Amino acid sequence: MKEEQLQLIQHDRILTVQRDWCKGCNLCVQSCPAGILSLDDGERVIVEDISRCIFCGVCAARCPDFVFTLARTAQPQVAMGGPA
Amino acid sequence: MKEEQLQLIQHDRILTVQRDWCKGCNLCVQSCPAGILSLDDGERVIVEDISRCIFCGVCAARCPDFVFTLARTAQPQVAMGGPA
Amino acid sequence: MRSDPLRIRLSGRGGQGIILAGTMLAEAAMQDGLYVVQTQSYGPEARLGASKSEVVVASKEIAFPEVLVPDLVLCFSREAYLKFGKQVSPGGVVLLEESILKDIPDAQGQFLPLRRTARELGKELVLNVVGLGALVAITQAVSRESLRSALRHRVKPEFLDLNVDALEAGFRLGESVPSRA
Amino acid sequence: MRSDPLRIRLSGRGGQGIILAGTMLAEAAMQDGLYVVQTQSYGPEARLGASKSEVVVASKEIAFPEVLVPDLVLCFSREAYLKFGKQVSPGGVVLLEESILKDIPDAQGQFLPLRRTARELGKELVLNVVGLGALVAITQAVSRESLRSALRHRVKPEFLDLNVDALEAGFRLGESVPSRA
Amino acid sequence: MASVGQDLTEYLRQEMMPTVWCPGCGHGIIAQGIASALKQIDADLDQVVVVGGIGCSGRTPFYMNTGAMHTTHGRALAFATGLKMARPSLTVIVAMGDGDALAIGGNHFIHAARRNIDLTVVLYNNSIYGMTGGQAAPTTPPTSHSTTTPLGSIEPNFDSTALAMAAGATFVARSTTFDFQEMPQLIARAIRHPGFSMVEVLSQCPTYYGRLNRLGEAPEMLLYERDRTMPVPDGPIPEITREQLVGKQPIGLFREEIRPEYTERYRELCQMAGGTYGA
Amino acid sequence: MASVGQDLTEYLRQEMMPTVWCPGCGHGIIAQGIASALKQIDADLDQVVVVGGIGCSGRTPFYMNTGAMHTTHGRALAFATGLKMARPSLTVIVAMGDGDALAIGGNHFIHAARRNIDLTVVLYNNSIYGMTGGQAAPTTPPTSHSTTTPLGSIEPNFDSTALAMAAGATFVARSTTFDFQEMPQLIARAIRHPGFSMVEVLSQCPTYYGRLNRLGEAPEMLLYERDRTMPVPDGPIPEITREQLVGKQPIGLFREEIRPEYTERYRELCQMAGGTYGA
Amino acid sequence: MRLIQGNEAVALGAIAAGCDFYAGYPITPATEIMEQMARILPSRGGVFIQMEDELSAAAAVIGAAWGGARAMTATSGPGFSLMQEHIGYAAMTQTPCVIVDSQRGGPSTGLPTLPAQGEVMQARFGSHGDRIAIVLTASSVRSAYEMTARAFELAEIYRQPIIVLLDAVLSHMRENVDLPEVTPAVRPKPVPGDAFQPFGDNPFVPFGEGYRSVVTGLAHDESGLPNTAGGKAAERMMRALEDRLRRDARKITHYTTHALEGAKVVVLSYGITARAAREAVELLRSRGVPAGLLDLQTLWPFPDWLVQEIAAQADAILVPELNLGQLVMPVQAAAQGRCRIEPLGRADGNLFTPEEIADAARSLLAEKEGGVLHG
Amino acid sequence: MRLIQGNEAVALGAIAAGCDFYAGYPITPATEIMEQMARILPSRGGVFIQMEDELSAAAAVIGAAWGGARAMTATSGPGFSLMQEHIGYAAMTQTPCVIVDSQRGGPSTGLPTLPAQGEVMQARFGSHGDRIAIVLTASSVRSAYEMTARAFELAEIYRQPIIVLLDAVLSHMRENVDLPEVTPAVRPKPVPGDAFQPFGDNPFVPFGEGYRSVVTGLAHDESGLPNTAGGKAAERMMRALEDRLRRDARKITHYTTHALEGAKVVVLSYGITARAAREAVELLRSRGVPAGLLDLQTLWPFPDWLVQEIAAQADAILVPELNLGQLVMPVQAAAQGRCRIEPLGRADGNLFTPEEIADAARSLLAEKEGGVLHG
Ligand SMILES: Cc1ncc(C[n+]2csc(CCOP(=O)(O)OP(=O)(O)O)c2C)c(N)n1
Ligand SMILES: Cc1ncc(C[n+]2csc(CCOP(=O)(O)OP(=O)(O)O)c2C)c(N)n1
Ligand code: SF4
Ligand code: SF4
Ligand code: SF4
Ligand code: SF4
Ligand code: SF4
Ligand code: SF4
Ligand SMILES: [Mg+2]
Ligand SMILES: [Mg+2]
Repeated sequence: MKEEQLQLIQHDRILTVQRDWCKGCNLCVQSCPAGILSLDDGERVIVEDISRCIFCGVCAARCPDFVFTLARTAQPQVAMGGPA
Repeated sequence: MKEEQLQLIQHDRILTVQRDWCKGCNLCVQSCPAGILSLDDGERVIVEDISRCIFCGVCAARCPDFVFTLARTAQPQVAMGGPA
Repeated sequence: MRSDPLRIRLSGRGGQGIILAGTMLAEAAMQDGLYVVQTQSYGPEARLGASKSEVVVASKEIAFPEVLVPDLVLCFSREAYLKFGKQVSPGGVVLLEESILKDIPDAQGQFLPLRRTARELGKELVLNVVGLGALVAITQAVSRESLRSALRHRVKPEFLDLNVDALEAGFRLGESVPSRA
Repeated sequence: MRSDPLRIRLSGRGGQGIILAGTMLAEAAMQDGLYVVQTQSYGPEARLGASKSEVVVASKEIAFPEVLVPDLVLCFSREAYLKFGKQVSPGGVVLLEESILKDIPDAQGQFLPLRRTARELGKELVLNVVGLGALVAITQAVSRESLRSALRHRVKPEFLDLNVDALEAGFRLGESVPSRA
Repeated sequence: MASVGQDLTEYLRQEMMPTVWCPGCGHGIIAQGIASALKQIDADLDQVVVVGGIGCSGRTPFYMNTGAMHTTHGRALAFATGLKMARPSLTVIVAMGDGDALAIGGNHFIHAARRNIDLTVVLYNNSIYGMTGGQAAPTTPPTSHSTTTPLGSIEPNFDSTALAMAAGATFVARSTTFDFQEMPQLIARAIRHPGFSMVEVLSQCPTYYGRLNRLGEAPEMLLYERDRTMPVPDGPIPEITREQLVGKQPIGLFREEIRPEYTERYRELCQMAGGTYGA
Repeated sequence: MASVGQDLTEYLRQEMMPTVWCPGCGHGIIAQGIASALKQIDADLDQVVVVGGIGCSGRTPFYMNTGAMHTTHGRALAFATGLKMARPSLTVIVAMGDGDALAIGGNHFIHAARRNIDLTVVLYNNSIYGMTGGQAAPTTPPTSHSTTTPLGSIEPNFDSTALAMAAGATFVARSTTFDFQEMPQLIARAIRHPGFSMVEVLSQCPTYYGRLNRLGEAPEMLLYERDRTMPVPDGPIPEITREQLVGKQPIGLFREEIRPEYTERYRELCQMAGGTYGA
Repeated sequence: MRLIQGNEAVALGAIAAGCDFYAGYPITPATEIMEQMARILPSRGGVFIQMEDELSAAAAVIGAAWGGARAMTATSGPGFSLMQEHIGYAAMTQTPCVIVDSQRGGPSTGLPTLPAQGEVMQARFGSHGDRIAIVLTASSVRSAYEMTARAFELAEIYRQPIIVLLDAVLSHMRENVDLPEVTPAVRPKPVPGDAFQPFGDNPFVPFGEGYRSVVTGLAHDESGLPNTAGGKAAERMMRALEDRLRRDARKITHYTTHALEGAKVVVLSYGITARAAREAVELLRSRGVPAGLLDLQTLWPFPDWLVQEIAAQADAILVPELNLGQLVMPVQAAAQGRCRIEPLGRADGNLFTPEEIADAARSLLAEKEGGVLHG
Repeated sequence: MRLIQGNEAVALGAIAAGCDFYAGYPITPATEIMEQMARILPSRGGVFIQMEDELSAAAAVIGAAWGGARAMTATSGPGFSLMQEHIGYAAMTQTPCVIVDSQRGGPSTGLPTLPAQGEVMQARFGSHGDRIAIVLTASSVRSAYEMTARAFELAEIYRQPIIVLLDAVLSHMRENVDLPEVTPAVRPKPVPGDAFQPFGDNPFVPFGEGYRSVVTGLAHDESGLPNTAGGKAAERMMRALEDRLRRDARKITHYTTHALEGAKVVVLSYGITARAAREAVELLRSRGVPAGLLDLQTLWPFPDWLVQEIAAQADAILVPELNLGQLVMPVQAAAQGRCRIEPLGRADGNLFTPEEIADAARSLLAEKEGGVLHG
């Protein structure tokens, strides 16, 4: 998952990751409660295992570079009971 | 008593009045507890009756123009029991 | 007008209303249909010591605005006389408040009891208007009617009566002077 | 020296120690008895994007201080290559950190595993010193002894050993390059 | 959590990204806080102007998808005062650095506070001059290192909230970049507040303050922020609480008072004079 | 009475008399207060410099028989800071107007206070700009008239003592020209105080503030001063006392604290660095 | 016909030209402009605000302009020095606004109540970096009114801060004048589309009118955004303005002449000094000396072309100024040796008298005739 | 031989010249001067203080000078604008001190990290009123050291604020240099008697040394006291200084020349631009073009006499500057049409390359030869 911008969708949530704005500061990495973020060789964030994402938005709130956007889809997907 | 600078001596006190610095603001006139100060025709302070002066120094303290100086003489005159 | 341009200098202590007097004189000249420029000394001296206000009146546009040698001088105070009252154009008029004579016995000019007159009217503050009236009566620098109207224009309503009285008293004072120019 | 004056450009991202590398190179040149001028790009770009440090070395006084067309270029990052790595004088040398090739497959120059070498030494921070060593080994821009002494002069004592190792590693890396100029 | 579902895309000027800020700089978190606050109050972005001073913090306006004014060092509040007076319907937010607001700009700071004009200052306090490379600021704590205090600072530092209150500010709060939920909320409340409002946000400058004072990288600095602050209940801090702080900086809302706002007073003045203001 | 026997002749620069001040201006009373304070502390006049800003108050240095520095509008404290740092053995007194110190000079005021540098500010507060002819100052109370607030001021005014304390001043007092005994004593204590000290003196400007606000001539204005103030005991003003003030301004000594003084700290810094300062 | 003071004329000229915002800080001899504005503006719903200093006054004016106001401030020497940073900012951000400087004796606090012309070069070069300056002056109460109004018009046309220089005498002088009607410049209200560029040769759109401009003192291009090419773009825009001003030279150069025809010695003067100069020229002509007057109301951009025309005709140009010699430098540069240029400076707080100027002018011709012309 | 940066050289030059007081406020590209001073001064018992802004930095420097210090500050464009009021104050109060301005792209925030020469005229005319300015500049690290030291010396000799202009490239550039020895100027310690006059052509006596001076920015006479004749006295003292500087012109005008002999086109340059100019001249000479270089280190008082000497010999003078054309004006004024003067300006943050200057110079000669010389 090393595209410049990627979108991770689950339930009614979309996590957009604008990777090319990432500066590799590690703030999200150290804050993600699911521990699924890390930096790649080029010091840019990668989401290691989206299935473990709890869509808590901490990464977005902690990132100084607007890399993450957590939004709801207009049309929620079938409820999957993921953690809110 | 209309000289430019005059000196009034009593006991060990000297009251010097630098009349040409006076601007006629009336502050001393209205503050003198003995009521012996007033302004002349040219709006400058005059001491009407030095014998009634109690050498309290209020005129000096109130005058914004350094007109009055109250000092002790080096050699006090014979004690006359004037008010201190 | 005595000369064209006519150069007038009013002088006195700060607080004696010199600038207002100059302004009224200028306004009167304007109402007489003349060109006029009024200037003034300004600053700390305007409070203390001698200050002045100058008016140049002319029938054509006035270039240089200040008065180098005045045709008419009015002095309200000793300091003003010493600083400004000693220079006048040939045939010019110097008008002095009489008390200056007490301080400077050899002062040269026409002496008038301006302050006394003002006091008699109840407020020494109108000294400037008394002086203006006298000046105009003696020199016909501007018309009396214009000066009256300038006074109405520049003076606060509550003080108008007092000032009109002062002006007329000034006129009378000026008329009483024999050597009327 | 390969040419006189010799114009060298070091470039990379902010934080990659470009300016310090330029300074050490300049100091080494000075110890070699040459005239030297070092300049740098500065400012927000120095933090982000590509920044550069330039060194001109000559046997006589140097007038114009900047490098218009370099004889030697060293690039540590992709952006640096794109901005600064594409221009070199005829016969000039372009030295590139190998990872640039991954991003820009058609990049032109000598590729060296500078970062990998630095990492293997334990701290990627010494990338600049590794690069400097390689550059000097390949181009003989300055003498190795002078460079060693410049390093001792500019590096904090606690990091000296690490940096000396990095420099020697850089020398070796440069030596390993066949097309040694 | 507050942030969930927050899409700030339209609040950010996409074409200016990435920012010039260093990796891990707290300023981006504050800028995000402002964007988030604008969203919380559902601002009409055409009627918002973000005014910045000069400094890393001063770059904020470039990243906001609002009107943007990047002014001169220290004077942002004076520009903002003119702007607000000329068009009182605008929402004006002023992003200033600690040096910007409290060193060169200290006078405009206290005067804007005194007037109680409806501006919102977000004070990016990273205890240092970032933009110029790590010199001491009036917020640099005693003994701290900077490039101009190589042996440690010998100057006491300002408490901007105390200063703002003494000068007359009617909304005064402090938060940190660690407190990512409270901080945007405080900014939103500050914007809504009719009068001069200030939210000081303690921010990390890993590049200079962090490095020169060996506080680690951004993640460690966030924890440092957490540990050197203590939330206090809304309102003036009672003496007892103050004692309990034991050297920690209080965070929270220290004052929220309604007093006549300046453009409102000016409107009344015009009315008195027969004019119509701000129509 | 304190004034008896006070011959201030040698403290005054005779050749500059009479002053430029208007009849009845309170500034002369304050200047006399400074002279009297210098006498009280038996100052070596060769080692005293009185620094003034621009304004009627700023003329004070001309009348003091000490070193005299008449600087620029608002910046007197910055000049004084340089002077004191360069020669810490000097006693430096800074005479500033309310506009001077708190409008254009507000920043230097709070920064000098923050540093706690051993300067003594005597703040001549006549609630107006005297020198330029009666414009509003940051001390002009709301609804007061001035030539720039012809319908009455709509701005809140500063409390300079609150500002000084928030900024870090260690000696803060207020007096009036009515209080001719306390005022010089406070100034003397302020000069003796090792650190930044400020004595605000409420002063009358009969020419502008008095006239525009129909407060009468100088003698009436002195009584007005008496009536709008209330002495309070030394130290911080307790909340209860504050309530008893009912709109009156407290006068007295509000803070007197010993904290490390700036030139002293600088001396220590030099020592640390191996240098000898202020020898 | 009204008797009004120079400073009052400035206020009235501004109001007539649509000024609805004044921010200032008092200073002699400009204060009355501010006091007038404090009286006038609230009654018209305009803004009057007294700021904490001149730095903030200039800043507030620029802020207000971006809030849509026609904004001005007025000051004098010390305050003018303090405004320089922001005058540069206004230039860089293409902000229309007007700054009046009533000159008093300097340097420093100097002679606060006396006239001078010491800011002629500062008005052009006083801010750091380089900018294009438009600077007007006036020698009468009427022209103080007109030039202030004109400054507002030029501010709109060129989107620049326009400076009006007065002096202590003119500021406080009263003359009887008929004030001409002035129509405020119409500001176009474009509806900015996506391709709209807020800077360069484009109309000015304040905040709150539908376009979210980015305003910065950093070098930027027409979009307003600073970028690495900002330097080139900024220079390009400045040069474009310079060109435009050069093309408009005859429209923006305000001046009056007197007796220029056949004049062998020309007094080039401006501001209050031009009044003495005019009397001097009349004096000289009345004595048969072929003297003429050029009274400049536009000082910058400096009208080289006018000087060149005169230098081609006259033997000498005398430049009397209430300073140590300032405008004489561009005059010399423009004349390029084609005629003798003589400075005449004074900086003691007094005006030149007509005689002094006449004497200096006559002696220039006398030297020429006596063959002692030092090129 | 040491490798040092321009800003470091300034600091070292100042220290060598006896500087024991620095007050400043950080700003790119001057900051390192301050940082150096923060490191050096405490260890020598000198004072380093970071002030709240540039206004106060300049004020503190002046205050310190009156406390007996050899004081300096350094800044860049925006800060230099803010210091103007106090530079005027220092001039009026005859306060010896040194102000360094490292020029970056302007106007306004401009191009904070790129070089410019936009303050050449501001250094002369930037403060209100009129003053006499002494302004030095440098084109190498060594001369940055020397000119800073020289500035301290001139400050003592003339009791004036001395300005040193650098630029962003020179400030940050490193060169290997041998720093010459400098002996701090000796300050006479007069024992002021009753008749002592603290101003005018008299020695400087700081506070605390037995004389209670009155220092004021108001116009004053030699006694320091402001009075009604202050205007005349102030002008008299300024003119006396002007005369003294004119007499000392050859002592205070620092410059270097290159290949001037027989040069038909002369590049008149200064600061960082002079380095490209030198290379350009070498290039031209190597191609047989008779070009020469005048590299000025003293910009003000402007050395008219030098320009006149060159104008008498050359066909054309080219004035390349990193601004829109500033120093070219005094050059034109001095040359008085005796040879062609051509400005060459740029304000985009880049240096001129040697080729650009060479091309411009050559084309001047070419035009001349082609007979298209426009006087
Ligand atoms: C008048 C002026 N002086 C100095 C500067 C240089 N300068 C730019 S930003 C800055 C300080 C930045 O510190 P701060 O305000 O704390 O913002 P930060 O960068 O830390 O966010 C300084 C001194 C300037 N641009 N203008
Ligand atoms: C930079 C600058 N701005 C404005 C002025 C004009 N000015 C002189 S004194 C003064 C205010 C005086 O008021 P204050 O400080 O209260 O002193 P006061 O005269 O009332 O004692 C002003 C605005 C100036 N000299 N310099
Ligand atoms: S939303 Fe929460 S769990 Fe998902 S990546 Fe971000 S921080 Fe980790
Ligand atoms: S917090 Fe943002 S910038 Fe930092 S590593 Fe994560 S994504 Fe990258
Ligand atoms: S000393 Fe006292 S009694 Fe005597 S004149 Fe003065 S005030 Fe009056
Ligand atoms: S108080 Fe002083 S100035 Fe006022 S009337 Fe008395 S003597 Fe005169
Ligand atoms: S220097 Fe500090 S404040 Fe500036 S962007 Fe970098 S981390 Fe942030
Ligand atoms: S104007 Fe006011 S403050 Fe100034 S001298 Fe007169 S009374 Fe005093
Ligand atoms: Mg900061
Ligand atoms: Mg006051």
